[in-house]
Amino acid sequence: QDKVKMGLFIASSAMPYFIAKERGYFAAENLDVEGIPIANHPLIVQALVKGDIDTASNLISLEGANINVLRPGTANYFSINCQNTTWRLEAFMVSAKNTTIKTLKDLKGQRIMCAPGPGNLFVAKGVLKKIGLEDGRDYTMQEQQMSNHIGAMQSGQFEVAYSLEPVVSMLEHRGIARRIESGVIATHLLGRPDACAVLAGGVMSDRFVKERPVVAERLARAWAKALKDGNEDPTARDLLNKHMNVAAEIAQTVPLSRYFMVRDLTPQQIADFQKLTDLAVEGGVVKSKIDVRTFLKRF
Amino acid sequence: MSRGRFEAWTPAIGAIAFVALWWTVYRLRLIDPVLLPSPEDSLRAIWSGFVGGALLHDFLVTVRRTLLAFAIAVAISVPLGIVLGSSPKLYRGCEFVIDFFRSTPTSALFPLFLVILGVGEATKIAVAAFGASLLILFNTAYGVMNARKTRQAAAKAMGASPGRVMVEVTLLESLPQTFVGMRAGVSFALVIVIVAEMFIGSTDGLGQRVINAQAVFNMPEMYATIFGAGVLGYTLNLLFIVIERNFVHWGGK
Amino acid sequence: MSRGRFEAWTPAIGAIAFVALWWTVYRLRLIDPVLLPSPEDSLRAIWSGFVGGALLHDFLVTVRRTLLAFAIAVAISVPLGIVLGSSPKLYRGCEFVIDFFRSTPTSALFPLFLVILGVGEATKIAVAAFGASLLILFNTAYGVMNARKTRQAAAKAMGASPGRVMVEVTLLESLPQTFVGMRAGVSFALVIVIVAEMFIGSTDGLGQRVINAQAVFNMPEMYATIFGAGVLGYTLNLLFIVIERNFVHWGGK
Amino acid sequence: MSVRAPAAHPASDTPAGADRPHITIRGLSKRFGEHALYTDFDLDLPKAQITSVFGPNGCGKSTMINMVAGLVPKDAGTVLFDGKPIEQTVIGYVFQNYREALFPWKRALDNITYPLRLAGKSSAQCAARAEEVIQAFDIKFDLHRYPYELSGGQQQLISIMRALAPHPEVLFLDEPFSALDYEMTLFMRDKLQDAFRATRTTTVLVSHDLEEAVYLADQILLLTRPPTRIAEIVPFRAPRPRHPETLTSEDFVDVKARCLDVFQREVRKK
Amino acid sequence: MSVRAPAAHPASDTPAGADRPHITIRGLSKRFGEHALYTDFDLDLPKAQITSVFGPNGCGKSTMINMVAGLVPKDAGTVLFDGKPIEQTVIGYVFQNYREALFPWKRALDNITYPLRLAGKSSAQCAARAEEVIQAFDIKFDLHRYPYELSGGQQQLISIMRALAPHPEVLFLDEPFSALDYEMTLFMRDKLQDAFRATRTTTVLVSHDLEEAVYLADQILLLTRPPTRIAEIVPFRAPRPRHPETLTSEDFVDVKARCLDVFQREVRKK
Ligand SMILES: Nc1ncnc2c1ncn2[C@@H]1O[C@H](COP(=O)(O)OP(=O)(O)OP(=O)(O)O)[C@@H](O)[C@H]1O
Ligand SMILES: Nc1ncnc2c1ncn2[C@@H]1O[C@H](COP(=O)(O)OP(=O)(O)OP(=O)(O)O)[C@@H](O)[C@H]1O
Ligand SMILES: [Mg+2]
Ligand SMILES: [Mg+2]
Repeated sequence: QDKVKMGLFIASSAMPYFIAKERGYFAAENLDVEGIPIANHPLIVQALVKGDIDTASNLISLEGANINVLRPGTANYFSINCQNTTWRLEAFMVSAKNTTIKTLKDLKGQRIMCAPGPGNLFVAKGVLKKIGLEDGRDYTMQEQQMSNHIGAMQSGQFEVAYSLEPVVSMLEHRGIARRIESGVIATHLLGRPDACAVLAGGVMSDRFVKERPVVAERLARAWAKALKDGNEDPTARDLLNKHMNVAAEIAQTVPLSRYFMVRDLTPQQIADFQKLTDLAVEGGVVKSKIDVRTFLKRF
Repeated sequence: MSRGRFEAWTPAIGAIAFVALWWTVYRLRLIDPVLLPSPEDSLRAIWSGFVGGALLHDFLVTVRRTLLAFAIAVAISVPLGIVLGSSPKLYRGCEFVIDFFRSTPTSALFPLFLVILGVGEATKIAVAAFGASLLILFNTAYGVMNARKTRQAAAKAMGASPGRVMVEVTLLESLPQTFVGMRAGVSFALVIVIVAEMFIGSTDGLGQRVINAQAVFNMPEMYATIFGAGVLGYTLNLLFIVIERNFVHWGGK
Repeated sequence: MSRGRFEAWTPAIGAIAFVALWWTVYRLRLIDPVLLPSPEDSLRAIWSGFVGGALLHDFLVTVRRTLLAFAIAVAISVPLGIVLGSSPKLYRGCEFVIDFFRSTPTSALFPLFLVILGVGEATKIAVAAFGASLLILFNTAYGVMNARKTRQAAAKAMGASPGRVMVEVTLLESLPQTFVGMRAGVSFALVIVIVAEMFIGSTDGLGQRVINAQAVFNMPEMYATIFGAGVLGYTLNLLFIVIERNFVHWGGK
Repeated sequence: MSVRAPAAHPASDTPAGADRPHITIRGLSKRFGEHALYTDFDLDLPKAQITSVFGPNGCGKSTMINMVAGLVPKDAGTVLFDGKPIEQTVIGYVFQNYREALFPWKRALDNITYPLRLAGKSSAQCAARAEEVIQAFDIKFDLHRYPYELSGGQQQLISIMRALAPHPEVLFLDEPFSALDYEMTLFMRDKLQDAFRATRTTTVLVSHDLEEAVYLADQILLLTRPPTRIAEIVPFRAPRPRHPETLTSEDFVDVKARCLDVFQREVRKK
Repeated sequence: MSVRAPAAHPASDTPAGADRPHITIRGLSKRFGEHALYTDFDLDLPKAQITSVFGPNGCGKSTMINMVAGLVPKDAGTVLFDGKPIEQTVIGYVFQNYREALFPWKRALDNITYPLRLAGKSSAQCAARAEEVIQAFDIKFDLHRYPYELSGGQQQLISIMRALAPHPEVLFLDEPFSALDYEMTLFMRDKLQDAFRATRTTTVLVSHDLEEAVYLADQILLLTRPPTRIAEIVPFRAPRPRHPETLTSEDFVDVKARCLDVFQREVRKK
């Protein structure tokens, strides 16, 4: 068996790893894949650069783009998680007690809590800007760790949030908040409700691909099987609560992103990815312009 | 109840008062019960966690890491602290580095440690050992610097070599302060191990448990785990209190 | 160079050695330069940050929070430490709570603080004050417990009220240790403020800067900010060293 | 200038209120571990007199005056000063370990005035009284130094001056001259006597110098080895002021011989 | 049993190698702040003799022997022991503040044997030597207590025993009897003399008791007030062993009077 080290960011987007592991897809390819949980994306990038891991199951695309600008070839995406209004991974939420806010336009004058990190802030602000609301003038926004979203909403410290799954589902499920609009990146930033907003994907380091091309290929094959299950087999959801910190109460209903192997992406989807990356460059969260195709790897 | 018995119980008073306060806050609904569960629920979560074995396992993993990190820290920084403390000039030279790292959040240094040590088990232990070292070093060195010099002079007069003076006099002279440092150090090692388990990523340990419980908004479980960490910290400290009370009998005399 | 001048420079030696080590590691490419930038790049980032004003602003915000938190911590915990230290029995009673919270990662307590104090500025300061308090309290109480009792007896014999004995003798007697506690405390307050800025929603401060720099993988900026935090911590400590050297002249005599 | 109190009893050279007890000790008990030091110990210390305490090392002299002054907890027993508890009494105390009893954070001068400040005196009053004491003791070294910058004898002097500064009602002196030089010891004895004549402060003096103990005392309290009891109380009624010549007086020689006798009998007892 | 060294010089009652210097002090200087304590101070301390140092409080006795023993840094000057530096010399030292010089973490007995352990003696040897010293000093109190559980005098005794235990080549005693009781002081003087007769250890004794200083000394070093110089070195050649009768011998009275004279002249100088 060939040993492969895979960095995991423990969230529902790491699902393919657990599917492949539990269902023996790795073993079938004679791979011994060790999943190493790493608690934040910059550390995953670091581990890739240093070679502590060969691959990662779900690296945020923003981080990927950034490191590829700095050091081309560090993070090659071989699978992509798409989200949009169907595959709804993010949403603007409003406290259940509030009855006046119905659409994004009603957010004028609100204090908004936002998922943490410059990427999320940039997206949330960008969406509201498209609606015609200006940060500082029409609303204020503050980032909060995801783990605080439920508490802050429940205790009334914030009425409005730009939040991510599975917190969004949890807020709804517990009746703490309701959705104003989801899939806002696709709708407002990319311009189409069915656009592919790439937030994360599976990556391999250049070194891994170059030094062990066959292993990489076998990994991709196992991965493709896992993606298929993730997309089509509802029983895969059983793994969510078991491994990925998704509360049991919502594990069966929480929306998941749609997984694509890079080879299956349509030109439109690649263009969507490019557009989002370009916007991020404009927004200052990706250092400089980069062609996403330079770090997309087909198997 | 005899007086001796009563004294043995004083340490428990704090714990009881603490749980009582928690319970009162809960009862009076001062904080939304969804956010702060009742002590009963948390204790029940502890109980079932220990019986089920999952919490027990995480607990033991964290204990192991903490003790390892602490042992490394003591082995390095007590001798170093004594040497540095014996020469205030030398200490002033190193002070920048010590204070610098004491004042930088360990979580901000995780990237650096990961770069040096990789993502394995070693990093968590090393980073905790590093943090604890600084505290112990700092306290030991100060203990030595503030210790009265007469006894060191006495040993020197009796012909003790500098090494023996350090071990047999300076060390003991500074021991009350060194104990303060070690207690601060063991708590800090525990804190960093947990933080590392939370922020570096881990498959086990109390820190990972806290963050998982938090992610699924299982508040009883989260507080149960935090409570477990706190009790563990207190127990480790208790060990030192007992050692200190039996060993440093001359403090304040 | 005169000897006096040389002595004034010793503290800088540590800093210089530290930067030299960094530079060497960088030069020898022991660590991928993408992960560990050169000191020059980081210092340039500091410089441009200060000149551009953004870093300066964040720096000042963090300083303000730290000092506020520290002031609150000292005001609460020095008197309390003296009172508790004067009565070891009382201290044993509270020890559980002190050691408990000292051993729980502050970041794990953020949710609790957020629930109680909300997401505003107050939380960051309160949580840092809380953490620093425990350290100062612990050190002060130990300083009092380990202080020789003759001087307190002397003051008592002269008819000093218990209050005056505490303020005019016990406090001073335990001052060397209290200073150790305050120095540990100010560093810790800084650490927690930064961590809070990292993890509790914040729009400014060094912590937020670190995490943002990290998120966009801007390593020079990140290390520049961490370096800024470390230097800030050292400077705060330096203040205490100077005060201590001028004030606690009797330490070790 | 003398160490005379501004508002003291009229000086008189016969003991005023002689033998009227000032300090009454009843049923005092103290043990350390299994060793009983004092068991049910009774003692009266007369007002306006100097009582010298003389006894072998480790017999419990320091412990006794520490307990009387309320500095060491008693296992049992009561101590009253003119019927009042210690808290209501102004005392002066010179510790046997004078080094550890001075405040190293205060200059020598401020150490001396500390009890005056405690009594609420103004800076001017403190300075005046300090000047008085300094003059009385003819101090020549720099009082603006810190205690740890002084020699052993100098520290002991400061300690004595601090005890005398606030015009105490009762004065406890635990081997107060042990570190003083030859000349200074003689000088201090006389100064102490002067101060006593002026103020008639009830004084308890622990001394290992029998000559000194007798020379200064109105009565000498002789203690046994532990378990400690009173071996004898020997009065010495020579008129004050006493002079070096007193040392050769018949009375003095007698009393001293008597004390030595009792002491040696007690010390050599099995 | 005596405090005799197993392998010492043959006991003799005339100073062996008299006046041959053992300790040579040259050009010693020490200042504290602006105060110069010693400037270019020279002194020879003869081998196998007891030198008593006598001088007013604060004249620098403790500082001098501290510097000689290498415990306090000299500003300038050299001190040699038979031509060797201090590091190669076994010394015994009794500190003026004996309380702070004992190790509170060791029991009294272990304090006494500590220098023996330093010299690499076995437990049995330590125990034997300790027993010897205990017998010699006729100690009756419990040596298994910690120093802080002992009275002042008891602590001082331990301190003296510790200094004598390793058969030092040079013995420094800084007011070693200041806390001892009457009987014990007399007893210890004689014990010290016995030990000296047996081993001829070069001894430097600081004492404020002139009688004691002369009684024990082969020569008395009289110091002036600071800036400190040698006022005079007075020899006292009475044969050893000296007895209480020595105190009344003509020679003794003369020497004592001479010392007192010089001392008082120096002390009273401006
Ligand atoms: N650390 C110091 N700083 C300043 N002055 C000092 C210091 N130590 C000692 N002195 C001064 O030096 C002088 C000599 O002190 P030393 O202790 O040697 O005197 P001594 O002869 O032993 O007196 P005593 O008989 O009282 O013990 C004193 O006047 C003292 O004030
Ligand atoms: N903390 C303690 N623990 C145990 N024993 C003690 C303690 N303090 C004092 N003792 C014992 O009590 C006895 C009396 O001590 P104390 O100091 O009162 O004697 P003293 O009469 O003042 O002697 P000295 O003349 O030597 O100063 C001594 O035998 C001593 O060993
Ligand atoms: Mg005593
Ligand atoms: Mg001296």
